[in-house]
Amino acid sequence: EEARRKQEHDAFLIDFSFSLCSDLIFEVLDQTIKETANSEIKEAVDEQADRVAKCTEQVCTSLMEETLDADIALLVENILEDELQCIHKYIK
Amino acid sequence: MSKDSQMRAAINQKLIEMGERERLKELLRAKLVECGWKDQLKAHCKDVIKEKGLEHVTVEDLVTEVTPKGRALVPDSVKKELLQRIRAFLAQHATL
Amino acid sequence: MSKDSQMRAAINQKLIEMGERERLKELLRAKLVECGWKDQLKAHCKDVIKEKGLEHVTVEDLVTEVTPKGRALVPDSVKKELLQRIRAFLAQHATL
Repeated sequence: EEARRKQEHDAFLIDFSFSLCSDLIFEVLDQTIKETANSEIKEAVDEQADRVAKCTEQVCTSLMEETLDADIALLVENILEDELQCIHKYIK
Repeated sequence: MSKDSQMRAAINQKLIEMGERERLKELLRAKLVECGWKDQLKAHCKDVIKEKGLEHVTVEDLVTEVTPKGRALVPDSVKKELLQRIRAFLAQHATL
Repeated sequence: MSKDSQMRAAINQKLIEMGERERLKELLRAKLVECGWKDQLKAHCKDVIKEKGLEHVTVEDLVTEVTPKGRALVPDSVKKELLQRIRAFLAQHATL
């Protein structure tokens, strides 16, 4: 009877060990997967926001430089033309 | 409650009381990092986000998408080690 | 094409499509007049011409000479306002 009980108990422990092992794996995996998914999405969102901010600044700078370059060229042309006209008037 | 369920409940209770359940979980977490599982999972998450586009993925979607692969990627050696540790604990505390 | 250049292209595309790029240039020009940038730059051009002599200055030379100062003279407040305006526009319109 005792041998039978021991055998039953051993079988129970083996079964219990397997099911506990499997429970723990699922529990830890589910939790880790959720945490990782959360942090990866957050990281991607932050990365995207950084990229938008950086590229917006770059677009702003290039728009400004483009406008300034065009305006400076125009200004210079006008000034030189005015100066030349002054000299022509003076010569006349 | 059957005798088996009673015993299960008692052992589970004891595992929690003795802090062994948390220790086992910690061991598993450490092993998952050590064997590269966590890095693989991160990489898989990144792939899914890239493939679907960030604006089309929620945390729930991502969890659903990566869980099957995440489970499949756990090495047998890690599972075996955990099982081993559980058995050793139960053997040590034979009165449980 | 890198992710950054794709993003810049998308922003520019949106600004052009909605006519905002031209409006921003106009806003910038108005601000530059308002803050005295144009007058300062004119004075600088005249100084350079005086210093080098009109006969020794071409349009290209003068542009090369005054451009760095022209860029440096733009007040930070104007730059900030322009950036702010682009950000607000993107927040309202773009799905980047």
